[in-house]
Amino acid sequence: MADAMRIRANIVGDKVEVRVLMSHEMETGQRRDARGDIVPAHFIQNVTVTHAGKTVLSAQWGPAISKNPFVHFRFKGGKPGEKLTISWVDNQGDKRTDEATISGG
Amino acid sequence: MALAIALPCLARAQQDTQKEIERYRELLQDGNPSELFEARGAEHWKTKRGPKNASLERCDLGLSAGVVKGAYVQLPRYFADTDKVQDLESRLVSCMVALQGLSSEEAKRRPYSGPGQPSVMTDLVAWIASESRGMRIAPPQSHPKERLAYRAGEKIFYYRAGPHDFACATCHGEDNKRIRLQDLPNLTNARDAQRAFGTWPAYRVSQGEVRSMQWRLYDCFRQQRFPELEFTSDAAIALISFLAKQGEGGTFEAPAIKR
Amino acid sequence: MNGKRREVLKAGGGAGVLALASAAGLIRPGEALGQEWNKAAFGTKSVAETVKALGGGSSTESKEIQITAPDIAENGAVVPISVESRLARTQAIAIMIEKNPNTLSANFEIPEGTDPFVTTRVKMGETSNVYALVKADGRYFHAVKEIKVTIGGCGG
Amino acid sequence: MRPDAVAAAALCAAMLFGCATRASDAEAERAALAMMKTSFKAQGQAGVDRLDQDEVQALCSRHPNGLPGDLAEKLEKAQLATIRYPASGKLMGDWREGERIAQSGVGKQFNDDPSRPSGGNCYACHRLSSQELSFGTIGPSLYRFGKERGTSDAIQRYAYGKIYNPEAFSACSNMPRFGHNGILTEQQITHLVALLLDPDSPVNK
Repeated sequence: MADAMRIRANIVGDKVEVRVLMSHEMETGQRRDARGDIVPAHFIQNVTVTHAGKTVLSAQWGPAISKNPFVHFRFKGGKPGEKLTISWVDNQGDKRTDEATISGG
Repeated sequence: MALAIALPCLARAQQDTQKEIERYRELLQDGNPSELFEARGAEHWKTKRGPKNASLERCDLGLSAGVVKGAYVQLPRYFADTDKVQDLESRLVSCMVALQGLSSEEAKRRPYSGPGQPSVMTDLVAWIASESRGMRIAPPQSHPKERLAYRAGEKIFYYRAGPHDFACATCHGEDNKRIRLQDLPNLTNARDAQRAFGTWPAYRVSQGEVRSMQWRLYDCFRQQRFPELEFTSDAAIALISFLAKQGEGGTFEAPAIKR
Repeated sequence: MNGKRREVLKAGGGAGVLALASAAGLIRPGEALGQEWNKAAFGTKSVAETVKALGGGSSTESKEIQITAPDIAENGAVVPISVESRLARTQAIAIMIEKNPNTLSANFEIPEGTDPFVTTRVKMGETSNVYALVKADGRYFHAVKEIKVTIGGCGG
Repeated sequence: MRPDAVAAAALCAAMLFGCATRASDAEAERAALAMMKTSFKAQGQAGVDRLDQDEVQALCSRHPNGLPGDLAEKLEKAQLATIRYPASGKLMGDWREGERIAQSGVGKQFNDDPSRPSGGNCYACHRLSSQELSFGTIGPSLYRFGKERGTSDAIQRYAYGKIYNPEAFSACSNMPRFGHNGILTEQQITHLVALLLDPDSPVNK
């Protein structure tokens, strides 16, 4: 199973600043291994961030997102102590969902 | 006359390149994937493993059994139980052998991570190093073997050999030099050495992996056209002893994020 | 679970199949993601093609879109990019790299209440123009910036 | 621990016994050599014999702050005698080939394919073509090298000789002895001479 994401969600002003790191190879399908064989493409395709039952960000990615992806965005309406849920699914069907608690400013 | 005009322009172009590279480095600081490695390392420390089904929680990294906070910045150091000067990785190997019952070969099987192949050793190093963030680099030099390791490391630093005549000092012995666009720390100058020692281990974006000081030396010697530096070998520990002492007094800021 | 998920994706019938899977309890609510991955868009090889595949006819250059990125990347494997839009009713932000094997890197849907701003990191095979494509009020706008990718290190 | 490592450790311990506080320079050097013997292993094309130093390497390692004048002069003279110029007498090749060689950093590393030609990796240390932003500063800028010096036989011979064996001109130079140590072929060096001197080379634009 994939490693847990590292999520930081902090209140800054009236917004929640979200920074997330995901553990993923993001293989392009063009790299060759030491034996010269093509390493099959393996990359996150869909990312969804929800807060209080509402999607606050959704993304579709190709293999050109860097290994161990990083995303930073911000949204309105979150309060300290509330939960934020982030999910990803990759092209091989692997997936991961993690939760974080919004911390005060 | 044409030259007189051209030269300031060239100088400006070079400054702009440097400035943009600096900006690139700053923009990376916002999120360091080393955190992902550190989180795994903290788990490995507590995980029972090996024939003795034991964790590393009683491993003595120099400050007494189980103390991780601040251990990295006081390594390498002399350990009486092994009668050797050890850096973090060689000490972890000793602990894996003594506490977990692994053979030394098993403990050293995957010293460095690769694509899709995490390394327990690298993860542990990332976490243990992170537990010294913000502290002063202070390797002990009270034991004669610690002093000898430093002096031998210095000799290795200046040792030229191989088809390219390279020594560590070829690239790291003068101020304000760079290779391609990468600044080269002058490891004979305290300020550069403090910064260099204080930013390894590091997440290398070019490789997508955390790399340790052992790896740094292994790969420097590869590019020096030397044969392969063996993981946790005496020469590696001596060189790390030299570098740690050169960096003494600097603030430890690793694992960092680098090109 | 992974095996099941793969089957669902293979069935690939879009929203209908996902709704069915959800009803059958294969995917708990909240796990199912917004929408199908836009395979056509991620296979495109030019900026114009990508705009079409994302549903736009054409796009207009706009000064209301700001790309923050270094002019020179020390390494192409990780190029930090931020895009901020000041266009009213920004709905989506896409990042396109002209000279990559496939143009589209990412497409972020920005719901109401979320700032029209996103930062991520992309791979660049070589020096290229990077486009930020913004969908605002149903129309498409873009900004462009060249990012130079340099060779680095000891070279081996 | 391997038996030879144990032996080395024992050796270090024995040496320490005789020195109460500070290891002497000779002791440190002996310890370093003993450690190096047990710390490297042959890999790919790089055998452990690469750790054996020739006279230049040994002298320069012992004098990190530069050789005393008389030693430097002697070393340069001996190294000058090693330079072999191409039998054809033609020292200027193709600057386009030269640019490729100057960009390439492969060759002689233990993970390199020995059947492929080595590069010179000149940009790692020198500025050459103004088009290449990514250049190092370990060596001097060579931008406009030919424009400022012309293409006389003398400058061609100097450029060729300097790449072939820089120790002949500057003792303990940081620059590899590309010809003398068999990193680059005669022909490759002539391409680099062209990169430096040819008026059409981007170095002189």
